[in-house]
Amino acid sequence: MSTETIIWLIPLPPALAFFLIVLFTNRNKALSHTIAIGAALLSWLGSMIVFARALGVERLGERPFTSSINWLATGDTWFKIGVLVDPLTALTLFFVAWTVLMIFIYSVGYHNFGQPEGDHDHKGLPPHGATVEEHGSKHVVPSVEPMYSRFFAFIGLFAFGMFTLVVSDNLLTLFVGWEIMGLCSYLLIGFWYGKKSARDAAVKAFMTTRIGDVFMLLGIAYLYSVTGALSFREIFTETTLHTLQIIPSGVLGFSTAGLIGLLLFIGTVGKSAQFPLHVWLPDAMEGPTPVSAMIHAATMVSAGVYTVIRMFPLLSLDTQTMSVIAFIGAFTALFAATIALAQNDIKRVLAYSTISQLGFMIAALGIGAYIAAVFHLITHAFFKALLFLGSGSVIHGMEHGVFHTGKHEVDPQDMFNMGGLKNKMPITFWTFLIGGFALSGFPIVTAGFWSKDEILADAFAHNLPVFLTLAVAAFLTAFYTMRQITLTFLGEPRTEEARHAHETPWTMTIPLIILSVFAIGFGWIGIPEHFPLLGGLVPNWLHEFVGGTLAEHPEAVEFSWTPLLTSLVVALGGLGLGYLFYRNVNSPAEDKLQLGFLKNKYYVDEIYNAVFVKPAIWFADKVVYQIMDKGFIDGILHLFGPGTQGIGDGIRNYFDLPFINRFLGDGSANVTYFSGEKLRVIQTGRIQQYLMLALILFLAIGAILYFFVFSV
Amino acid sequence: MDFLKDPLKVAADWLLGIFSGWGMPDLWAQVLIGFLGIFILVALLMVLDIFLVWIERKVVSRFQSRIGPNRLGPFGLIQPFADIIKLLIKEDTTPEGADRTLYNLAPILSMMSVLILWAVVPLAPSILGVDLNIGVLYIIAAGAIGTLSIIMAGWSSNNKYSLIGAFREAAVMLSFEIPMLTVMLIPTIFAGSMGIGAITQAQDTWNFFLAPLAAVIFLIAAIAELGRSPFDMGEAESELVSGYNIEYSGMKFGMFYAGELLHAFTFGGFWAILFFGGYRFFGLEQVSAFLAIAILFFKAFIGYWIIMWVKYTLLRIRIDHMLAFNWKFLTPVAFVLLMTTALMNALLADASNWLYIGGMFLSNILVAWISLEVARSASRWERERVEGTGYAARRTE
Amino acid sequence: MDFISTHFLSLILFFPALAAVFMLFLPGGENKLFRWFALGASLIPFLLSVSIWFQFKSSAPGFQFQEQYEWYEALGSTLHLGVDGLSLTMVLLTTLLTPLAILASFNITEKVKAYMMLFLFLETGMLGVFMSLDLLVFFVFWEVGLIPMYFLINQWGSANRNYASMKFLIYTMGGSLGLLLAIQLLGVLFGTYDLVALTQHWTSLQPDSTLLGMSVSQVKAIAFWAFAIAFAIKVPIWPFHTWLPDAHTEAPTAGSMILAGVLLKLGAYGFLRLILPLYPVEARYFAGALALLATAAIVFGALSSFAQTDFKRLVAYSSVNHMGFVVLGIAAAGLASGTPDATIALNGAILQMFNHGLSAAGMFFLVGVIYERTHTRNLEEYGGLFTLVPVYGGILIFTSMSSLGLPGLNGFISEFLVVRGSWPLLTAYTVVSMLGLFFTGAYILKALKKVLHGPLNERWAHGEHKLTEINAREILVMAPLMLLMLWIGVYPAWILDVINKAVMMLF
Amino acid sequence: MVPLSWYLIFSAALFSIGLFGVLSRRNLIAILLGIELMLNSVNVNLAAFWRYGDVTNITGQVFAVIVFAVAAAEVSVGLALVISVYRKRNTVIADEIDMLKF
Amino acid sequence: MTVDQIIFLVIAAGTLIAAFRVVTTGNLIHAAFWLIAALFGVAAIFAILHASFLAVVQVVVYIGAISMLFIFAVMLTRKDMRDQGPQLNRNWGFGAFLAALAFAGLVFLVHGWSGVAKTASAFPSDFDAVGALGNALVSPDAYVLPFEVASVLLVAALIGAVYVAYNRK
Repeated sequence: MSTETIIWLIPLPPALAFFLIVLFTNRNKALSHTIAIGAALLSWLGSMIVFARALGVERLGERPFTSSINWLATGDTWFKIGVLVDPLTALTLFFVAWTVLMIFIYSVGYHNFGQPEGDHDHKGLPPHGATVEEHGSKHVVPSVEPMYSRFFAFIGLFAFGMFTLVVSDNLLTLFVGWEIMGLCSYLLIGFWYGKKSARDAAVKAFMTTRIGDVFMLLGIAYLYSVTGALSFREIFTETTLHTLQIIPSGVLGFSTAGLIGLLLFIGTVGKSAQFPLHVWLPDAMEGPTPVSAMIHAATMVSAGVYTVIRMFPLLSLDTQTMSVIAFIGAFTALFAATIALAQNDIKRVLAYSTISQLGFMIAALGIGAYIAAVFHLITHAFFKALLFLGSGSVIHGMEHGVFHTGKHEVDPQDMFNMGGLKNKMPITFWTFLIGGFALSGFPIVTAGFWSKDEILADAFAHNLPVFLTLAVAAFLTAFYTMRQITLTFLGEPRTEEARHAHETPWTMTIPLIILSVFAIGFGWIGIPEHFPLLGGLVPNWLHEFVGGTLAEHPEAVEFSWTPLLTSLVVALGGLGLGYLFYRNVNSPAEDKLQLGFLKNKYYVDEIYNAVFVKPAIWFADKVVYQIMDKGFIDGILHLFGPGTQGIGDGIRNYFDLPFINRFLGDGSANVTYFSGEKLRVIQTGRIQQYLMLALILFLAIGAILYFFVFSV
Repeated sequence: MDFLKDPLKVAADWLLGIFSGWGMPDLWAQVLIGFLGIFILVALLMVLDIFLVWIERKVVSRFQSRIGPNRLGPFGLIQPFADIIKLLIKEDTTPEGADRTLYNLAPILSMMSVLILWAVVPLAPSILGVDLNIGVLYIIAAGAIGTLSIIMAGWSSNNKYSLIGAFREAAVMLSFEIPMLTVMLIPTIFAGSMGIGAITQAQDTWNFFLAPLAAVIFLIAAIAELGRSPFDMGEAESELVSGYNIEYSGMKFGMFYAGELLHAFTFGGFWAILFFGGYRFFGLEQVSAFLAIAILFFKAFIGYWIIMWVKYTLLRIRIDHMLAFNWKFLTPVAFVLLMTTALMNALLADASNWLYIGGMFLSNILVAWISLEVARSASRWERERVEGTGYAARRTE
Repeated sequence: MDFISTHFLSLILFFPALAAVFMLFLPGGENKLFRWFALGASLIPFLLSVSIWFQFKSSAPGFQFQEQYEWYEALGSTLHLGVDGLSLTMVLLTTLLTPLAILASFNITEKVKAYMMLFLFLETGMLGVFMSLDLLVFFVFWEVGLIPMYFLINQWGSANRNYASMKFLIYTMGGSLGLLLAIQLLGVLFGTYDLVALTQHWTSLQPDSTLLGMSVSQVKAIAFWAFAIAFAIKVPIWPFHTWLPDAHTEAPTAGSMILAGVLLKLGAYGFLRLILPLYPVEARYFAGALALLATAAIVFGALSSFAQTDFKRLVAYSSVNHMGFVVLGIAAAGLASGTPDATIALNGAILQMFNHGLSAAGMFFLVGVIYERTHTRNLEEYGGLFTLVPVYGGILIFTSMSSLGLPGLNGFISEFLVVRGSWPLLTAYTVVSMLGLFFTGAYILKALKKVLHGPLNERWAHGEHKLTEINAREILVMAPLMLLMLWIGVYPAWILDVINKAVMMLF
Repeated sequence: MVPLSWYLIFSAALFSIGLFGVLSRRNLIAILLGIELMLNSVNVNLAAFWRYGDVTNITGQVFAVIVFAVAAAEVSVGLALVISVYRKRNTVIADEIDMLKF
Repeated sequence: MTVDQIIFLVIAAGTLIAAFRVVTTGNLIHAAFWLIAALFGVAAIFAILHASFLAVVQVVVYIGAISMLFIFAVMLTRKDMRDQGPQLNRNWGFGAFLAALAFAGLVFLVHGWSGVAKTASAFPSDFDAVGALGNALVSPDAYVLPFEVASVLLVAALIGAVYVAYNRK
C-alpha cells in the first residue's frame, strides 16, 4: 500500500470499532475490548509504518506525504480535504499511537475485566464491588464496570478524533477531529452520569471548550474568506502569509494574521485548558477512571497545543499575538502550579500540573521556541500519561483496600489516606517515580529535563520575564511532584486501606513499564549540540527533523549556563524541599500550604458562576422568553382576537339578524311553505298515475313542438 | 375417394341431381335436402341415444360391482329397445291442475335443446351443420332453452317437489353458465373466432395443453349444466323424489331421460371439440370423413365416460354449497384465467411455439395453484370461525 | 413507461392526493389497512423522487422535468411544474420525511383514516409549493399545505391545541394575504403568472417610470415586503416566531416532524425562489435589516430554548435558532448576489434547510417517543433515563449532536458554510450570531442532562410507568434520518454539488 | 324485401303494447314485463336502422348490446326491489304501494 | 309478396300476439311465458335482419336469464299459485287510450319521415359483423368507454340487487 493510503486508513479502525461495538457487540465484553484494542493496534501499526517511512524521506518538510479529495462545493471551486504527514505530524502520530494503544490495554485491567458482576451495580455509577465466596469465607472483590463495552466504544471514537486531527491537512477536518474529541470528552466525563458532579463536569467541559471552539470557527471562517483556502500547505506559502501580514484587520491594531491567530488561539485556550478557560480540566477528573482523565490530559489537551504549533507560521507573523500567547502561557504555568500545591486528590494534582505544563508549551511558542514546544509536547505526553496511569494504578490498589475493609466512605483518591505504598505496589512506585522525576525535570536521565531545559534556554534568550515566571513554575512543579510522591508512596501507611492495597494486574503494569521507557529515553533525541559533556554524543535529531516542518529552519539557541543552572537548581531544589517538607506530614491539618484561596482555585469557578452563568440563565428565561416572547410579541397578537370579534358582533346584530335572517331568509321560506301546502294534493303516491301524467304532458308538448315550433 | 373424403357433398349433389330430374326448383330442392340431412342426423342421434342407455347402465353396473343388463341379446344389447317399448305403451297421465300446454311442451323443448346443439357440431372437416360465427354463444343459448323446459315442466306439473326441483335446477344452470361461457372464450382467444369449426381447425396443439385449467372448469360447469351427480339438484331422488320430472310418465318421461343422456354425451363431445381437437388426430381426419367422425365420437365417449365416472363416484352437494362454489370460486377463477390468458396471449404473441405453449401451460398451473391456495385458506378461515377456534374467531368477536 | 417518464413531477405531486381520495373508499375501521396504505402511498413519491434525483442533470441550466398544463386560462395562469437543484433537494426532503412521519404515527388510534388522508394531502400541498413555477399555483399549494396541518394540530394535538392551531392558521393566513395581493399585482401587470416570464418582465422595469401612481421603486419595495413578511412568518424570522413553539408543541409527533422538517422550509424556499430573483435590488437594500432579524432569531431562539422546561418546546425554539442561520445566509446572498461568498452562504443556507429537516424531524420524533411513554414533557420529571433506555439514549445523543452542529455530522457543514459565507459580508452579525451558536450547545446539553443523565427518577423504573425501550418501528423511522445525517456530515459532496450548481445558475 | 317501415311499425306496435302494460297492469312484475317489451322494441329499431343504413357502421348493434346490459341490470334491480317490497308490505300491487303521498 | 315478407309477417304477427297476451293475460306465469315467446319472436326478427349476434344474445340474456328471473320473481311474490282478482287497474281504459295515442303518434312520425322507404343494401363481401362489433366494443377509438360503463353498471346492479333482496332476518 502506498503511504498515502495508509495515512487515510489510520483513523478508520477506531471509528469502525466504535460503530461495531455500539451496534453489534455491546453485550459481549470480551469481544468489545478485543475489537477496540485490535483497532488501536491497527492504527498503531499504520502510524508506525508511516513514521518509519517518514524517517526515510529526505527533507520531508518540503515534500510531505499528502493526498486530498473534493469535499465541499463552493461556487466554481471545490473545498478539498485530505491528509498530510510532515515531520511534525509524523512525530505526533508516533506518540499518539503509542499512548492510545497503552491506554486501551490499560483500560482492560482498570475496568476489572474478568471480575464478577457487582452486587448492586447500576449503569451510570461506578462499580461497587462484588461478594464472592472463596475457601468458605465471603469477601468483597472489585466488580466489573457495568458499561464496559460502552467505554471501549467511546475511547475508540476518541482515538478516531485524535488521529483525524493529527493526519488532516487542513483546519476544517482538524476542527472535525477536535470537536469529535470534545464530544467524547463530554461522554467520558459524564460516563457515570448517575453522579451529579460527573454530569455537571461534563456539561462544564463541553461548554467551556465550546466557547473556544466558537471563536476558532470564526477564525477558520475568517481565514478561509481571506485566503480562500484552509489547507496548511496552501496557507503557509510566502505570498499568502505576506498578504495576511500586511492587511490590517481593523481591530485593536492587529493584522489579519494576528486576529485570525488570536481567534484560533482562543480555541486552543479552551481545549488546552489555559487561563481563563482552564476550569473544566480539574473537574474532568470526575471521569470514571484515570484512563479517561488521562485521555483528556495527555492526549486531547495536547491537540490544542498541536494546533498552535501547526499554525505557528501564521501566529508568528504578528508580534502582538505572540506576546498575548506568551503571556497567557507563562501565567497559566505559574497559576496552575500554585493551585496544584494545595490539592489533596492525586488526580487533581496531576490535572493542575497538566495545565501548568501546557502553559510551558504555549509560553514556549509565544516566544518563538518552536522546537522546544514540540519537544516538550512529546515528552510531556509520555510522562504525563505515565503519571496518570500510575495514579490510576494507585487508586485501583487503594480501592482494593477499600473493598477489603468495607469502609466505602474512605476516598481512595485522597493522598492523605495513602502512604507507604512503595512496598505494596513496587512496579507502580518505580514507574511513578520515573514519571514524577521526568515531570520535575530531574537532570540528565529524564526526558522532561531536556525538553524543559530547552524551553528555559529559549526563554532566557528571548524573553526574560517569561523565563523568570517559568523558572518559578518549574520549581513549584518539582516541589508538588515530590509532595505527591512522598505522601503517596513513602513513609508508613496512614490507613487500614493503604495497608491492604496491592499491586494491579499485568494489563495495567505493562503499559506503565513501556511508557516509563519512553519517559526516560525520549529525551535523548533532542540533546542540544553544545551541551557540556553530552552534547554531540547523540546528534540532535529532533531539531533537524522537526525543524524541517517550517519553511525557515529555526536556529538553535546559543548555549548558556544560566538557564542550565537554573533548571538544575529548581528541579533538584524543588524535589529536595518537597521531600523534606512532607516527610513527616500525615494529615491535611499539618500541611501548611492548605491555604483557602489555593484550595478553592482562586475562586474562579464561583466568579464565573456569578458573573456569567446565572445572568445568562436569568436573561434567557425572564427577559427573552417571558417578557419578550410571551409578554410583548404574543401580547400584540392577542389584541387581534377581541378586535375582530367586535366588528363581527356589530355586523351580526345590526345587519345579519334583522335584514338577512328575518326578511330574506324567513320570508322566502314562508312563501315556499304556502305554495307547497296548496299543491300537495296531486301527490297520490301511485306510480302509474305519475307516468300517465308525464306521458300526457310529453305527448302534448311533443305535439306542440312538432306542429308549432319545428314546422315553422 | 371423393365419397370417403366428403360424403355429404357427394350425397347432396346426387340428390340434387335426382330432384332436378323431377323438375323441382333449385331452392326447394336445397331446402328439402337440408331437411333430409337434419332428419338423418336426428335419427342417427336417437339411435345413438338408445345405445347410450345401455352403455350408461352397463357402466354404472361395473362401478357398483354388478353386471347390468345381460338377458336380452348379447350383453343385454336388446334391453334398451325393450325399455322403449315399455315407455311407449305406458299410460300417458296428466296430473290434476296441471297447466296442460306447458306440461306437454316441456319434454319437447328439453329434447330440442339438446338436438339443436348438433347443428353446430363439426363432425368432420367437411361435415358441419351450420358454421355459425358465434357458435360458442349458440351453445349457451341452447342451454337457455333447456332451462326453460325444466322451469316449464316444474311449474306446470302442479307439484311442489317438481317446482322446487325446477327452481334449483334453473338456478344451478343459470349460475354455471357464467364460468362455462367464460372458459369457452379461452379457445375463442386461441382460435380468434367464436365459430366451433374454426376452433377445431385452429387446434394444431390441443387446447388442453394451452389451458388445462379451462378444460377442468368447463367439465365441472358442464356437469352442473347437465344436472348430473354430484350436481343433480333438479332430480335429487332422495330429497325431491324425482324433481321436475316427477309427474311425467311414459314417453314424455322418456324424452327427458333420453335428452339427459344425449346431453351428457353432447357435452362430452364439446369438451373434446373445444379442448382436445375435435375430429383432429395427427392428420387422420383428412383421410376420410368417416374416420374423422369416428375420432370425434371416440373422444366424445371418453368425455362421456369421465362424466359418468364423476357421477357414480361423488356424492350430491348441498345447493347452497354448490352455488357458493360457483360464485365464490369457479367464476372468479374463470375470470382470472380469462384475463391471464388474454394477457399471456398478448405477451407471447411473437414468441416461438414451444415458449407459447409452455407459458400458457405454466400460467394455467399457476392460476390453479394460487386459487387452490386461496380457497384453502378461506375454507380454513371459515372452519375456524364456525368452530370458534383460531384467529378467525378471535377476529370476529 | 413513457407516461411515467414524461409526467414524473405531476405523478409525485398528485399521487398522495389521489391516494388520499382513494382512501375515502376504503372500508371504515381498518386502522391497520389505512396505516399501511398511507405508508405505501407515500413511499411511491419517494421512490419516484429518488429516481428523478438520479436522472437529474445538475449541470444543465434552467428547470428540468417541466410540465405545463392549461389551468386558469382567463387569468393567464398555467399549471407549470419544474424543478432545479434547489427545489429538487426540497422535494427529496419532503418525500423522504412524509413516509417517515406516517410510519411515526402508526401509534395513532383515533380517526386513523382522516389522519392519514390529511398527511397525504399535506404532502401534495408541500410538494406543490416546491414544484410550481407559476405564482398563482404556488399560492394555491401554499395554502393547501396549511389546512391539513391545522386539522392535524387541532384534532390530534395535546392540551392547548385549539389555541395553537388557531394561532398557526391565522398567523400564516395573515401573512399570505399580502403575498396574494403582491402576486396579483404582478399577475395583473404582466398578464401572466409564470415565474420565468415574470422574473424577466419585473426586473427589467425601469426604476424611474411610474406604476399605479407611484414610482416603480416604491411599488417594488411594497411588494418586496409583502412577499418577505409572508415568508418571514413561515420561516419564522424573529419577531414573527411565536406561533412556532405553540404549534410545534401542541402538534402530534408526526405533525411536528413535518412542520419543522418541511413546512418551515416553505418560507425559506420562498425567499430563495421568489424574493432573491424578483427583487435583487431591494434584497440588497434590505439585507442589513434581514440579517439583523436573522441574528435576533439565532440568539433569542437559542436563549429562549435554553430557558424552557418543556422538552418539546425546547426543540421547537431550536428551530427558530437553526432557521435563523438559513436566513442569515440568504441575507448575505442578497447583499452580494453572485459573488463567491454569497454562493457559499447560499449553499450553506440550502444545505441547512435540508439538514434542519433531518435533525429537527428526528428530534421531534424522539421527543414524541419519550412523551408517548411517560406522558410528560417536563424536563424536571425525567432523569437518568439512559440506564433504562440505552438505545434510545444513544439515538437521542446522536440526533442532538447533529442538531448541535457537531463536526462529522450534517449540521456542522451547513453552519460552517453559512458562517463562512456571511463573515466577509455581514461580519458584525456573524460575530453576534456566534453567541447563538454557543447557546445552541447550552440548550442541547441541558436537554441531554435533564433527560438522560442524573439520578434515575424511580417513577420510570418500575411498575405501571416502567419505561420501555424504543421499538423497532421507531428505530426504523430514525435509521434513515441518522444515516443521512452521518452521510452528509462525512461526505456532503453528493448533495452539495447539486445545490451548488443550482445556486451558480440561479444567482 | 321487407321495407324499413314494416320494422318501424312493428316496433311501434310492440312499444305501445308494452306501454299499455306499464300503464295498466296492477302487478309490479307485470309492469316490468311491459318495460321489457318496450326495450325490445327499441332494439328492433336499432337493429333495423343498422341493417338499412350503412352496415359497416356498427353503432346500431353496439347500442343494442348496451341496451341488453341495461335491461339486465334494470330487471335484476327491479325484481330485487319487488321482492324486497313484497317482504315488507306483503303485496306486489302497484296501487297499494303508495306510501309516498301527501 | 316475397317469401321474406311472408316470413316477416308471420313472425311479427306471432310476436305481437304474444306481446299482447303478455299484457292482458290474467295468469302472471303465463304472461311470463308469453313474454318468452315474444322475445323469441324478436330474436327471429334479429335473425332476419342478419344481426346474428343480437339474436343469440337475445336468447341467452333475455330467455336464458331475464325471463327466468321473472318467473322466479313471480313465484317468490305470491301466497298461492293462482292469481286472484283483476289484473288491470281502474284506469286501464285510459292507459289503453294513451298507448294507442302513442302508437298513432309514432306511426304518424314514421309516415312523415323521408327515409322510411329505404331498402337494405347488400352485405359487403368479407364483412364480418360479429368481428366488427367486437372490435367496436373494445376499441379505444370507438365504444370502449360505454362498454366499460355498462359493465360497471352491471356490477353495480348485481351488488345492488343482492343487497336489496337480501333477507336480513
